[in-house]
Amino acid sequence: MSATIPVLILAIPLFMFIFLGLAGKKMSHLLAGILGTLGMGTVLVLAYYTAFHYFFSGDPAFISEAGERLQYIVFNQTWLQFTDRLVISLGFFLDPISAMMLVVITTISFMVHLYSLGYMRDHHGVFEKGFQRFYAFLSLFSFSMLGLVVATNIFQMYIFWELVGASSYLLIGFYYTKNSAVSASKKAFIVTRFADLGFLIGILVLSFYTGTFDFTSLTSVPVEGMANVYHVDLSTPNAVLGVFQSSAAPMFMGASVLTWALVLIFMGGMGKSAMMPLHIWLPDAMEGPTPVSALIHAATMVVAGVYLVARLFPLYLMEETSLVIVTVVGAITAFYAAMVACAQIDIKRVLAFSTISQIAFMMVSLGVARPEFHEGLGYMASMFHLFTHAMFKALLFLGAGALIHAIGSNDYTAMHGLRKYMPVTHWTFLIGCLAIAGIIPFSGFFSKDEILSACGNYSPLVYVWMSMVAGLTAFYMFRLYYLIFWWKEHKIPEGHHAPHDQAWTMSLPLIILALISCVAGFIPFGKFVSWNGEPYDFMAHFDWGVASISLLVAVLAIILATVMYRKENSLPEKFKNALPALWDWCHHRFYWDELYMFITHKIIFNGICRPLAWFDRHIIDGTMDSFAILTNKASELIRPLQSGQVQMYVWIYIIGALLLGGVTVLCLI
Amino acid sequence: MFTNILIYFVVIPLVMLGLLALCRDVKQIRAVAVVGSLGLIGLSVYVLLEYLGIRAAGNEDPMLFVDSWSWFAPLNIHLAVGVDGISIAMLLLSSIIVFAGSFASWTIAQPKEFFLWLILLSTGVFGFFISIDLFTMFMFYEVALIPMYLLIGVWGSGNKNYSAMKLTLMLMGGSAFLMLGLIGIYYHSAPEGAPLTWNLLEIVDNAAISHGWQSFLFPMTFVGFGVLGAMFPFHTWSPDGHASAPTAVSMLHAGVLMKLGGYGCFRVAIYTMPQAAHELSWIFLILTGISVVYGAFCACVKTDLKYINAYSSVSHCGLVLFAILMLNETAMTGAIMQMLSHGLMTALFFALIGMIYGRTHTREITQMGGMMQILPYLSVCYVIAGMASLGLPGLSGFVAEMTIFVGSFKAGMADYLAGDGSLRLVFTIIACCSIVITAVYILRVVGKLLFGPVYDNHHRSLTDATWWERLSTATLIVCVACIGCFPNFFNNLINFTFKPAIFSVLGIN
Amino acid sequence: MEIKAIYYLIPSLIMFCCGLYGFLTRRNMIAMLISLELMLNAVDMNFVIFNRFLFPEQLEGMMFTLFAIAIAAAETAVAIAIIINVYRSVNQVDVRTLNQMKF
Amino acid sequence: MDYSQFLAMKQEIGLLVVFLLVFLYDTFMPRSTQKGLPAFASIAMLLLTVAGCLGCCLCSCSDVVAFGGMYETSPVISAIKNILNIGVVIVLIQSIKWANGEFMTMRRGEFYELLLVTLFGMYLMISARHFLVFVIGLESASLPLAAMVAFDKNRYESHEAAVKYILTAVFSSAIFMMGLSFVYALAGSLYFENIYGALFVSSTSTMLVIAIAFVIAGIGFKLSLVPFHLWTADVYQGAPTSVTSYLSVISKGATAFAFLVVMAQVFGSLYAQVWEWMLYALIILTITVGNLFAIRQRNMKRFLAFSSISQAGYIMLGVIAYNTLGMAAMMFYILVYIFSNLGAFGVIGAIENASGKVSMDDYRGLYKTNPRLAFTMMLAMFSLAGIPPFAGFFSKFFIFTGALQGASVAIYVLVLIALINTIVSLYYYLLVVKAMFISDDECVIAPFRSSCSERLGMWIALFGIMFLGLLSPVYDSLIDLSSLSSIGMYFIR
Repeated sequence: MSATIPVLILAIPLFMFIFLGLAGKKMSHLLAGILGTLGMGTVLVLAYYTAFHYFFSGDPAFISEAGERLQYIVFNQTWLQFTDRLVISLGFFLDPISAMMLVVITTISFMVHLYSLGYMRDHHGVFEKGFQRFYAFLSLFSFSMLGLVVATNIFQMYIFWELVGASSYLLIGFYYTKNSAVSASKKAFIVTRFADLGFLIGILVLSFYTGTFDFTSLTSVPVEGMANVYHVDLSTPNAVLGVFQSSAAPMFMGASVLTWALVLIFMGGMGKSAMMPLHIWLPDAMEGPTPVSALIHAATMVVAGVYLVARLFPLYLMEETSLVIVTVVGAITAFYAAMVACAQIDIKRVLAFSTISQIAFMMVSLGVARPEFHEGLGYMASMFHLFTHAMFKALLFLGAGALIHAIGSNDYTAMHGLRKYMPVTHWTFLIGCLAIAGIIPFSGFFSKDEILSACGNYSPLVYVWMSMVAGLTAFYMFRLYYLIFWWKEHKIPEGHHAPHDQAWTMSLPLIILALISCVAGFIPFGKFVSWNGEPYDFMAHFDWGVASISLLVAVLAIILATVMYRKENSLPEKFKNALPALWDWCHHRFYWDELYMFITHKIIFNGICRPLAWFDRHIIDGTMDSFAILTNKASELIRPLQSGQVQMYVWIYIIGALLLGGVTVLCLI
Repeated sequence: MFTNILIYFVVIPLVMLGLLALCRDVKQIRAVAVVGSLGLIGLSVYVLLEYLGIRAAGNEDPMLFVDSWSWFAPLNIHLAVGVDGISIAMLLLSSIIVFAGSFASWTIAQPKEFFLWLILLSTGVFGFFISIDLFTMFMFYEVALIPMYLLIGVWGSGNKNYSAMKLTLMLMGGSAFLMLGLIGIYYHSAPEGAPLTWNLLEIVDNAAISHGWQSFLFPMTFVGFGVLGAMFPFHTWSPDGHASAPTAVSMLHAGVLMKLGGYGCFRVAIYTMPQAAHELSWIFLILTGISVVYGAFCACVKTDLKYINAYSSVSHCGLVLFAILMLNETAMTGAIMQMLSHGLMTALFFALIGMIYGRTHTREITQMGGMMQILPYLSVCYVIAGMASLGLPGLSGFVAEMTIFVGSFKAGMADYLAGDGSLRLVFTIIACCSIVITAVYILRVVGKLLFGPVYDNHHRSLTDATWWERLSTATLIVCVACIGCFPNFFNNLINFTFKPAIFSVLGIN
Repeated sequence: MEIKAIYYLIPSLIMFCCGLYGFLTRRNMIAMLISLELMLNAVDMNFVIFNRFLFPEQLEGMMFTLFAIAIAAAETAVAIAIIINVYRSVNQVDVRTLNQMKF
Repeated sequence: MDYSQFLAMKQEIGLLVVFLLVFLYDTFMPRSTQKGLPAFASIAMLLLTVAGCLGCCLCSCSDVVAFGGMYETSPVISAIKNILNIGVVIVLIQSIKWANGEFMTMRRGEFYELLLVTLFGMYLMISARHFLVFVIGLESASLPLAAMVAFDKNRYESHEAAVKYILTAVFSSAIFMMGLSFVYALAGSLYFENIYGALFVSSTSTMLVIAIAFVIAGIGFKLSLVPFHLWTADVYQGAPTSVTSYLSVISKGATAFAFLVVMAQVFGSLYAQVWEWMLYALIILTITVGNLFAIRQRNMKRFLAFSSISQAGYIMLGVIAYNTLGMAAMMFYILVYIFSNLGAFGVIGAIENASGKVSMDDYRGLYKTNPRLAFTMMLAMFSLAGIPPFAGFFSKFFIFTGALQGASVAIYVLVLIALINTIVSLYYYLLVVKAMFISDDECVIAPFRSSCSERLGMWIALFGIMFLGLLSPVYDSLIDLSSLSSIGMYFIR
């Protein structure tokens, strides 16, 4: 296919960013917003066109006779050439997952653009300060995210990886006069930066051995069987497999360098996808405007980590260890986040932790994916869950945004019983909850079920663990739902008029996303996405046993939530008092932030930086100054020589002359 | 003599000096400064194009526009000029920064004297970059050093006497070692019987410096230039110096002068004494590796904007020397790009700091806050500069650092696999860590200075950038973005032309 | 017994040392000048002795001595003049008081 | 005897003629025209210099030995004499204003006569090939100076300086001649070449070493090498500024060259065994101690005294180099040093004449009141400190290059020490610049217009500072001369 459309997909948001960034101040708020939205709309259309073209055109470039979907590089422009082999190029990479991501990103992004037209103004319709800047940043983010998913090589991915980090920094810190927002943005950037350090080193290791950044060379799909599951196209001088199995690749601390590379790269993913222990930035990131949270911190950027692992999945397959690590990290994170989500007051925090937990689901399912189980069901499942989760989590966030916009507070304590006042929000939010809880027939059910069965294939332990997490998910979501919409009558503070549904710009996205969440489950996802491109009908692997069990768990959890939170009662209190420690730990997110504070401030800042600075000023600089001081001292010392007494002068003269002679004599004889 | 284009890099500043001496009022002075620096930019661009043209024609000489006029015949001292991609890059950088600098000092006190010294300084800089004769190189080097004393002393702020004296003396101390090293090189520049020479190319061709002498002269030269490159134990002049220097001088000094160090280390020390470079590089690797993280850590706790940037300069320039010492093509390319990028962005930083200081009369970040609401233009520029310096893709810093890391990691792994110890590898990893620390201190400053509520209500009355300030900063930002977006152009410019040098350096390992 | 050079050299050496000692210890500038004269004369004696005993065939030493005496005279003259000047201005000739300029 | 050999002494004779003219003018011209004397002397000297330079350039006179081998002249020697002449011309021009001061009316002539006589003595010193001539030159170069130091009667410092100078000078000449007597005893002659022939490495004895030490001490006294330097500061401070400048450049330069000649032509064969190490120690001492003292000085003349001490150390590098490069570099250094130092003294003299201020503290903020003077001073300081593009840089660079030619590691160390000392020297030269340019407080020296003679002197000095280095022919010709000279063949290590 021609490169025009892909180029436009990337170019339009970039242009919008520059244009709105430079000229935004000159134009009216509304105009800027509409321009941004229109731009995103165009991108949406183009992206859909591209994706459908890829999936359905049947173009031999995209799908082989065997019917397996192929990787296709639309264009690839050399950007920076290190050596004749090691090249960073910017390109456009089409394969099932990137096409899928195109759809997801553009959809959510467009929804958010639209939504923000309503959200970013107060009740009197006055636009917020920096409205144009907001849209500029949104465009920047969309550009970076799109660039990330269509990366043709791992370094391009890294480049846009950094860019999304930066734009998320800018958007979290959008309310830059609020100190909390500023520090949150700083935290987000630095934590992810730290993770990216691992990513970078991983890339360096990988590229040193393979001599290439290209995904096509690194991960070309296998033709048949396990024998050559991993083979680099022969254009690469030394095939990756060969390299890593050759003795040239040493073991390092008991693991092969490939494992190290993969783990380090996964570290980058952990940072972006807020896996433990690098998750601490995501809850704080909720300081940003809610649409931003919906776009960046629920739907798109945070799944970049999952996307990265999926992208390099064939490499990960080579190293069992790395996949195990992925699984373990994912499983722990999922449980941890779910626990914490049960004890949060701030509704956005609850959603944030549920996001972490859900992404952990995807990670786990990647970790447990093996070609031998249902052609790598887990891979497909995680992509599927990524897709559905993006939709319903965005829905939930936007709903929360609507609530916050109406109430003016993030805490459910200020809400309670809003169902009568805000029906649209109520229903859409409910749909979102059902979807995430995994109730048939909503989208979440299918994707989560796939994941669970993949876990089941892998090991029963993981299966039980993850089902438990699934139950927790259902519980905390409905806890949230009830506490917002039921619990007790909403009391309107005097002077305020009753909360109501927001403008159509805000409601429309909710409705659309709700619809998608309802139907998305029935997409035969396996037809499009599979770990090796061979389409298959996943209903064939649909395990009704697993499905019913997970459904049962979810329902039970929901019932529990209903009992506890539908009507105002003392059960939660009792619960809390029964296990105060548990509540505290969950409420304080297991004190991770405090730990980090301690490490960064006490140890690094006060323990390293300050002493170093002192050392520099006093020791190093002191030495330099001491030279000067010593010189002065010396001149002070020899001052008496110049006593002004002639006879003294002559003494020194004669002694000098005699010494001169005498010493030489001694040396000679 | 005047048929050679390069000589005009010295002629133009000299003419400017003459005109400045004649100037009567500030308007004329500004006119001379602007026209002259524009002329320099034009000249360097012209040379760049010419150069690319000749290279495209398949010319493989190590240097182009080579020309040499005998000066002190008995010592075989020539006024020898010639450029390759690196020098051209440096020339571009210098001319741009001179341009920006003259706008940044638009309303300086005693403009006549100020610009006289400034232009004299840039004469030295340009002369240094075009000359390939060790003597003339050294002469121009020192010409560039001395005006700093008066520029800081007279127009500086704070503890200026101390800083100016310290800076001058430390740099002169460096050049003392340097002079010894250069004369030593001269006396061993040719095999027995052949005429001795100061000419770099001939020295490299002769490759006559015996092994023992190399291991004595290499440290001399490297330290000599390293002092100006703010190498670890010898960097302390830079924080004080920058802190007290006036804006344009900080720009020129951090932007260009510190590059003289890196350039010299590469062009003289490593270029002429590769063997010693190979054997002794480990010492300096440790030192420079330290200065990379050390500078960054120190920057984390400073509260004076200029100190913060001075230390970050220590860190970044340390990275330059670090990469040069990797003795591998990619890393060296990265080093040169880092010189470019650091030159531009640090100049931008100092320009902005100067402009903010000129308004608030304080550089303490604890005394300021919420500038974004008051000085939006300057603040946005500051954010951009910060992003460039913490290596955001699309801006120059990222390209340079990545090139360096890829190259030095390659060198490190090569050593490691060859069983030559893992020093390079370890220090590469350590250097990589600096990108995180950089992020920390940059964001700390940005958060404290620009964001948050307004700290001091008196600041609310401040006015945003004037047109000349906008021009000065915009120029630099555009250049930073250019390098960041089209790195391969510069990469090829440096890399391709610098193969001969690389071969001669790596020829012996 | 015939007379050896050493018999002359020792007195001249003693003279020189006396001169030196006097020059280093006396406070009166005139006395210092006299000590200087002693030293110079010791030098002259040396020349004469060496010429007479070692190289009797030519008279270089003698000639040098003649000139040296003249020079010594000139030096004394100038010195005296200056000392008188000083005396005019500070009314005394103690060398140790002349230490206004020091360090 | 053959009178034609007087033709060898063209320059000496020329100098005598100038001397006689000045003398006659002083004696027989009416009182009213006496004020013209300084100008007259300067012009006469200028003519002599021009003639000398032309003669040096045009007729390539070869080495001539005259008067039974007591006197020698050669292109190098006439070159150094011309260099001295140039310096003298500048000194004379700069001193015109001072010499026309009212209290000079009685002794205006004497000043010039004495000065010319000392110059004549230096000529002899340089051309001497026999120690008798050398001693005569030495004495006639130093005795009249004592009188000149004592010149302004109504300043006490002048007397004290004169006393210190004359006493130490006579003492050192006594030591020097003592050394000579030993040499005579060992060599049996006072002819340089005879001594050179008579002294061998094998014949190194305690007496000889002591003799050499005494000779070095005697000459080192005039060069003010540490530890024979102690008179310098007081004398420079006490003497009238014109005399100080003359002392600091001319007599130093002449003696330095004479020193090289003597060491090479008399003790050349003992270079490595005996006196290289003596000189090595002396150089380190001289440079370091000179610098250390200079740091603390506030009086400009005293300050320059110490700076000139350390400069002497650098000049000696040209001797220890012991090769033609070093010799040429030394001559070039002397030339440049003359210009730089006279530039500085010109400013000091002008300011002293106008306001009587000589303290560095009075120079604070001079740039605000008298920018041109301050600028001249700064360039002089930079040149002395060896900052390009001023001449001082080149002379320093060349002298180091000369010293390092085929040098042992020891010499490398020596040069490194010297280089590190340049930093210290830079420090105190910058102190002056700082006082004039940077310090903000009000200047006590009111703006004034210096007399045209002073300005002329400063312009000449400035010209030298600016262009001597950049114009390579000067240095090249010096190299040619010294490579041709007969002294070159003594340079055997």
